[in-house]
Amino acid sequence: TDLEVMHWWTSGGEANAVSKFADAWNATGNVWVDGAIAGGGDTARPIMVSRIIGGDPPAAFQFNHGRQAEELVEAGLILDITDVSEAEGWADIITPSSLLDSCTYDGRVFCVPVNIHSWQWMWLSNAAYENAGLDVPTTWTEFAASADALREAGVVPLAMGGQSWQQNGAFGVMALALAGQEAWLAVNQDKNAEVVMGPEYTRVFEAFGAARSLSDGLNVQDWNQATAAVIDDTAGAQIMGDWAQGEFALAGEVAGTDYSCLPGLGEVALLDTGGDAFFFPVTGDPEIEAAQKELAALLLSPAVQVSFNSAKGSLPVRPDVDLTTVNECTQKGLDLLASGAMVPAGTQLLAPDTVTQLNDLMTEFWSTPSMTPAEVQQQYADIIADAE
Amino acid sequence: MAIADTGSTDRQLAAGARRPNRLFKNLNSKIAAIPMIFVAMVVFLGGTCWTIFYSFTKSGLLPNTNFVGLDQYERLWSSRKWMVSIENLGIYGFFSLIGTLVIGFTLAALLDRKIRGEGAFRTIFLYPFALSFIVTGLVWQWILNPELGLQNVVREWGWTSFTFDPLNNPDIVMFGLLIAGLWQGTGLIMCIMLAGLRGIDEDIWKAARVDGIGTVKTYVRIIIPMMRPVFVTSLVLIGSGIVKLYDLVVAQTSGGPGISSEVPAKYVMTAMFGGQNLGQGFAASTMMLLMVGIILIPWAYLEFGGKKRG
Amino acid sequence: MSHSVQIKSLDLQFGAVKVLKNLNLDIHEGEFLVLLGSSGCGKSTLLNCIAGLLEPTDGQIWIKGKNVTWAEPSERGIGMVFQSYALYPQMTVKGNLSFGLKNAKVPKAEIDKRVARAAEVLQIEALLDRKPGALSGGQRQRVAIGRALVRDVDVFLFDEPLSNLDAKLRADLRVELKRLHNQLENTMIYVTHDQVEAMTLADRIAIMKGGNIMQLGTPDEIYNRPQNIYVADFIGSPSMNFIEGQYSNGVFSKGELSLPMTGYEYVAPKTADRGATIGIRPEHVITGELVSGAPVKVEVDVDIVEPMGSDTLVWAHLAGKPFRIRMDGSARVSAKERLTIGIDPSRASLFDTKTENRL
Amino acid sequence: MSHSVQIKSLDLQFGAVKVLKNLNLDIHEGEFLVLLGSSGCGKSTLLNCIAGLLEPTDGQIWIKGKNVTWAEPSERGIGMVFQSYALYPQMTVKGNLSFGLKNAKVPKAEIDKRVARAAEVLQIEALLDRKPGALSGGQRQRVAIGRALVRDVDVFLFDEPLSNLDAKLRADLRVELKRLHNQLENTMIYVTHDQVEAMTLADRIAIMKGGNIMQLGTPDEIYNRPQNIYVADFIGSPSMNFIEGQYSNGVFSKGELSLPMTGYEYVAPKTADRGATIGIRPEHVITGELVSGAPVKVEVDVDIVEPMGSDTLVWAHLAGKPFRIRMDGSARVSAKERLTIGIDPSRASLFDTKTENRL
Amino acid sequence: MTDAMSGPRGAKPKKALSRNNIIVYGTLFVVAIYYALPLYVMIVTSLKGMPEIRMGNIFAPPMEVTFQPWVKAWAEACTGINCDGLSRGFWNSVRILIPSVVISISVASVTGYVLSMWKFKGSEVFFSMLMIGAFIPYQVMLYPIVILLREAGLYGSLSGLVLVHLAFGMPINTLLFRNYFASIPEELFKAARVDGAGFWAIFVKIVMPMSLPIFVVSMIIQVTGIWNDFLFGVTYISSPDRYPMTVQLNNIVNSVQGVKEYNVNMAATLLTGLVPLVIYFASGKLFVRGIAAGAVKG
Ligand SMILES: Nc1ncnc2c1ncn2[C@@H]1O[C@H](COP(=O)(O)OP(=O)(O)OP(=O)(O)O)[C@@H](O)[C@H]1O
Ligand SMILES: Nc1ncnc2c1ncn2[C@@H]1O[C@H](COP(=O)(O)OP(=O)(O)OP(=O)(O)O)[C@@H](O)[C@H]1O
Ligand SMILES: [Mg+2]
Ligand SMILES: [Mg+2]
Repeated sequence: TDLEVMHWWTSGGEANAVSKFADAWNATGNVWVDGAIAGGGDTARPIMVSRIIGGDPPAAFQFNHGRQAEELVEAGLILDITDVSEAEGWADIITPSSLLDSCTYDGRVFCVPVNIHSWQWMWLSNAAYENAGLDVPTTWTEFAASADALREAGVVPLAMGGQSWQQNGAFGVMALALAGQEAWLAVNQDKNAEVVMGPEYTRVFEAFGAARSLSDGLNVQDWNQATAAVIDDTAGAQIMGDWAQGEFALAGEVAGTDYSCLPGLGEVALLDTGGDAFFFPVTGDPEIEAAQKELAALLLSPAVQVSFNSAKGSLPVRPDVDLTTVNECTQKGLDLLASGAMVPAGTQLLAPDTVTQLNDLMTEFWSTPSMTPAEVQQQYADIIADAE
Repeated sequence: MAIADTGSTDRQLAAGARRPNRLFKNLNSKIAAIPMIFVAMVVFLGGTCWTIFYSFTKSGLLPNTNFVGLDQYERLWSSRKWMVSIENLGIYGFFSLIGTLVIGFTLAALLDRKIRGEGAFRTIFLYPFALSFIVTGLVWQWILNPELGLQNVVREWGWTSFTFDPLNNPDIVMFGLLIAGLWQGTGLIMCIMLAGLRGIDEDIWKAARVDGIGTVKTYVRIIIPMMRPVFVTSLVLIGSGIVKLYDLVVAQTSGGPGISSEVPAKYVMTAMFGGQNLGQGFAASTMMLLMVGIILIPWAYLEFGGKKRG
Repeated sequence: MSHSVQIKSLDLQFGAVKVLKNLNLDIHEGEFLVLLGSSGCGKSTLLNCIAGLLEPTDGQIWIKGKNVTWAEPSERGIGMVFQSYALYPQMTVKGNLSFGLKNAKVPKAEIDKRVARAAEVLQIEALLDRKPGALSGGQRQRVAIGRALVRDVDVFLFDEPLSNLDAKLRADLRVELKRLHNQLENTMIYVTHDQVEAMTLADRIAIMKGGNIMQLGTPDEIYNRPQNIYVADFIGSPSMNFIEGQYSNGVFSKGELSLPMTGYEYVAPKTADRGATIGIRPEHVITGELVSGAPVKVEVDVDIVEPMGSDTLVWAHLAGKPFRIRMDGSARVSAKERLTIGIDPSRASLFDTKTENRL
Repeated sequence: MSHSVQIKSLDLQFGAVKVLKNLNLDIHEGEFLVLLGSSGCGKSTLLNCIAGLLEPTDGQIWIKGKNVTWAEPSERGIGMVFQSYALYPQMTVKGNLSFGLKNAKVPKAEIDKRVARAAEVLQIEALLDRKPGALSGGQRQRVAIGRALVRDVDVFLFDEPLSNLDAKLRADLRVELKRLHNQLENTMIYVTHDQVEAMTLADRIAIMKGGNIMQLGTPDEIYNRPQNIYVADFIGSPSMNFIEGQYSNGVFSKGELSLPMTGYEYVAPKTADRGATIGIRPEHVITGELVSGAPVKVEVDVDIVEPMGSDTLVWAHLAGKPFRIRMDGSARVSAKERLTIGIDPSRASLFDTKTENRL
Repeated sequence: MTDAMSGPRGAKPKKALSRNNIIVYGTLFVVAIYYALPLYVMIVTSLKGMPEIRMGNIFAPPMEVTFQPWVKAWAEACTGINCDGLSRGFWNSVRILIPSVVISISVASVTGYVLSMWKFKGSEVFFSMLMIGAFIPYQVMLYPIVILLREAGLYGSLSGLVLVHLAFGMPINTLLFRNYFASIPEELFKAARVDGAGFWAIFVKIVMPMSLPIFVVSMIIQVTGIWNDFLFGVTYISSPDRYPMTVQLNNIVNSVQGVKEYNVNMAATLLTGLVPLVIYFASGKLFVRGIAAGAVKG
């Protein structure tokens, strides 16, 4: 059966990863019709939603799981795949279980989490530090201390893309790393605005304010252009999720020798476990429905999980697969997962509306040198107070 | 004398004695107007009402009827981004309106001076209109890129302190957009102005020369006031373009740096599809419509209402 | 004589403006009727009503004995020629002529025959394949007439068909139209505001003013026996001289001027004394050698002399009012001179000053 | 009489087209000169050259004794009135009048004085605050004249200032222009293709054809003694009757027709025998009771009779050619009739058929 | 007379480059450079290899001309896992363009015809609403139209898309047609009615043949708008193998795969813009004429 799958994975590493799904699906005698829309979720989402409410949905589509699809599920537009989940025993194999939880609404399963992505990484260029005669930092504190020296060597210490989600994402990483798990959960999970104003977060905002000046001199928009700056050693480091590794891999760089990675900024070794999930709209066509369920199962099959996640640079959602060829960084991630050092991802905790507001706030702060950390802290607190 | 041999037979004159039903009078034209009526009533009016209606709800990813009164508007007007968007639209709108009119008119006036190669110049000025905003934004983003574009080239020529980097400077980023926007839009206005100039009685020019009035002064004091209808058409075109400003921003700056080049249409899009908060997007759209209305209604009153009395 | 077009108490309003007011008009079979009036008096409106291009507010229109008030223009048996000719620019002359017939689904052979015949009548055979853009004004006008001709209509309607042309061509085409009417013998209704056209072409003239007909009569009647001051003033160029005064006992008087109206034909057999206005046409003023034989002699002061080649127009004063006199082109008069003129009361017109109607 | 405007061997080409060809013209101080000619003969072009709006290809233009060939229009001391008036629509009448002065930095008090004076002369005081859109055609024309008037110029140039108006208004404004000229005594150069205007207004008329002046003379000379067939044909409405024939020994003959030219003033004292064309104006044909006294009597066949109110135009045949006769409006003639007319050779014009020049 | 003819005569001698001319042509040339520059940059960049681009000067002509970027843009550039460049979208765009342009022009012209020659009570009211609609941002209408189309059962089909283009092209096109038709003499219309032509016959046989310029203008505006449209095409056409060329362009331009391949982006951009550009360059004078009649009057 032909199944059309919509997603916004169009960068080099991402596209490579999608093709693993496609190949696997095609190998079952079905046809993967690729509906890629470039430009990120904001471009692709209205198109997907239009098609769903327009009554002509794709067979499957990518969303960040968590709360983005809540309403579609409530409106009965998404196929219930609890039967597949039960048949395949997802409840047992999916780790961490919070991933399946975010696909579960009122006890029914509506989506397939396909990978684990964690924001909590900093990527550093070994060559940039070597050329400047410095040691590669192992914590954020070290990194901040060495920044001036790096700057003198003509290297931009911190690479940061111009899009708001990158800046807000980086802030989230710093918050978890510098304020600690407890404060972070109080803010993101319990929406406790007082904590935002508290001393732990004050430190985070100050550090973020300091980081702002570290990125002067590099004007790029896209995250992978920022990554490219780290790859070609014109920038020292980037705070970016593990998907950045796909770019390093594509450029032929080797973890540990060409670049280093610091989960949790080397401060608090915790990973948030966000990720991508596929949803299957209700079509009313039994044949398609069967195929949708078949695809759902396929996406989680061990072989597909391995090939997909190695290409994407993300972690598989099942621990029972053998990633033979993992590099140093991936191994660090796997170890952390195995040790249970995890928190849910921000997208699972905050409504998209709140995320958008935070994105706007953080990007404004990032590009407005006159805005002080104290101001942004107050506004951050306001948004958290309003969040639901 | 008869031109026809076969007498003009009976011409169904009986029908002529009865007054036909009002409703069926002009029936064809009423049928032909159905698309217009449909678009006006259902799409534009209906869509607008729909949008306004749902702006009072707490619609998220999907429209729902969970009414929250004016909450969405309160939130809207307390949002920094919205204020920045409005301000940006104001700046862009003002300069784009003035710029387009001035450049369009100046070019038209220059072309109207019986110059050689008018066709070539006209084509050059007009072609950008054929390109989409995506393309326009991309090209100008690139030309204004400090590492690759204009700034870099000028520095290579030896002026090493030359700085022209509007897209990364929040203070002047709107002007970076303006450069591209004007590039794309002035050609059409120039064409309209040119047509308007061609329509002006040549005797007016002669009269002005006999009166000893200089060329520039003749344009400013006599010709421009005479081209009122042309300016009205241009204003409608430019104005509707300004309100809809979106693609160019997305392609050229994505609203950055920071939120310094956000515009209302983009706010709407982000709220609706990024934030999955349709209600907020609808509230923002309603405000946009309201602003258009505030500008448009007095104008329409002057244009159409005034005429009937005059 | 049978009726061709009958207009019965026709009313027409545009919004609140009444343009035609209870208008009645009977046009005879084969008659050449000219509607004459100043701009905006409703001539075109009336013509458009007859053609069916405007719908009357009230009243009826009958053509050839049938009530066509609500009929389509093409069903009324009328043809219309417009001021700008309104030829279809993208069609050849032939296309223009045959368009109406094609619409009426006349067979092809018949169309060709009729077009050929009309082209012959109008002498435009050689032009059939040209487009209107390549025709001169006169040729265009003939094509426009041809368009009505092929359709074999009962009534021709003309809306100022000559006013776009220059003086010379206008004179030529006027003659040609007259010839055509003699030949076709159709009813023709012709709108103009040029009195020369009206006088030369018409069997009868209807003078319109503000949506009403002021006088309907032959050119001779209109010129020599205008029914009211409006018509008297409107017809004739230079226009009639009017002097307001007093009528009593067969004598018109104003100040020193006293004119016994001997030979004047009164409309009512006996006319009572009243305020009256006398009208004298500049060309009816007797000058030169003939003055000696004139019934009444008067002296006037000459103000300006306008030599016009064939004639000389003299602006003078009589009874304190400007007074125009048309003299022969060879007459030698100069400004400031005192001139003796003769007046023939039988060629003058006398009006009641209040009602403005002819006495 | 001193020269006001002198044109010396003026040439003007548009691209390859010669529009004015070695044109010479002397205009006297205070003269009212009319340039008359058919459309496209170069009248406007010549006027624009004088105004400085077109640059001649060769030759000179002198105004008031100064060579202004290269001067700017505003420096020539000329004022111009255009066919479309070219009033500035967004300014009031006052603004229109004062705009040129303001531009020349004339002091405010002086401007007001001049505007007031011009408004008085033209009787437009009440209109000063209106915009041109709210004026009638005649009022607009006065404002256009006023624009030249305030600038206190030596020479007024008019380019068909009346041709957009209707007949009645045209007649009134003609008189007014004449009055204005008498009052101001400026030089006026006036372009028209309407001969009635030319005849009534001009001190002298220059008849143009194809960029040349065909005849320059007073209206009387132009009308009565046209220098060539072109002028003879051009002037007069209905136009002159021409009969081509033979001249020998003081007698013009064509077929049976034989006209001894007694009383005719030859241009050259003695005129040799040659092919000749005789021209007789329709209004110079003697009819009615006066025929008996005519020098030559001829019989013609009447074709069509056009009654025009004041006159009657009769279309007849003479020597096989159409022959127009203008008769009195009261004359009673009917088609197909045979009519005896008289011809006065002293009022006819005789031309050499080959050179087309007057004999 | 000889001495009288001394002094200035004939045409004023003109300096070949008078001050005025320098200003006029100077301004025009400078402005023309501003307008032409982006096109120039697009073309030269699309002919360069990536190494040369990285070296810097975007205005320098290519040292080594390569058509590889064009080939890649047309046939090889990847979006997701499809690596067939723009070629896939081209014919889709054509397939979307033709019916949309034809139908929206037909409808707009007929509407303009009604508004100028067959006015009826209320027609102007609808027209005013249409004109106000011109100011509504498209984004606002996205969902209401989805719902409308769904209710009409047209969602995802070509006819649905045509309807959307029809609606959004209607205000400006109707305005142009209405103004143009208003300049056709009323007498022509009357003559045709006397000749027995009805509503449609007058339109097809009299009005249309006289209105070539405005049809050209409208066509250009519609072709440009519809060809360049991304949002509607991708939102209301529901199958990826029917996505228009602009979607592919967006994908190529926005799919950053490592370093931005500017040359491929430029080639893709040029390829996408080719259709409207060609139409523009070809129509030249007619466009101005049509604009003259359609925009200035009224
Ligand atoms: N469509 C209309 N709406 C309103 N008033 C109109 C309309 N058409 C004509 N009128 C008015 O009706 C009156 C008569 O107009 P009409 O065209 O019949 O005059 P006319 O005698 O033909 O004048 P003209 O000699 O200038 O052609 C005029 O006052 C005019 O303003
Ligand atoms: N700018 C121009 N370029 C080329 N030829 C021109 C130009 N202006 C006028 N002509 C030609 O010069 C000739 C004279 O034109 P001009 O306008 O002087 O005629 P006119 O006597 O004023 O005619 P009208 O009575 O129609 O105004 C015409 O044949 C015209 O075609
Ligand atoms: Mg009329
Ligand atoms: Mg002229």
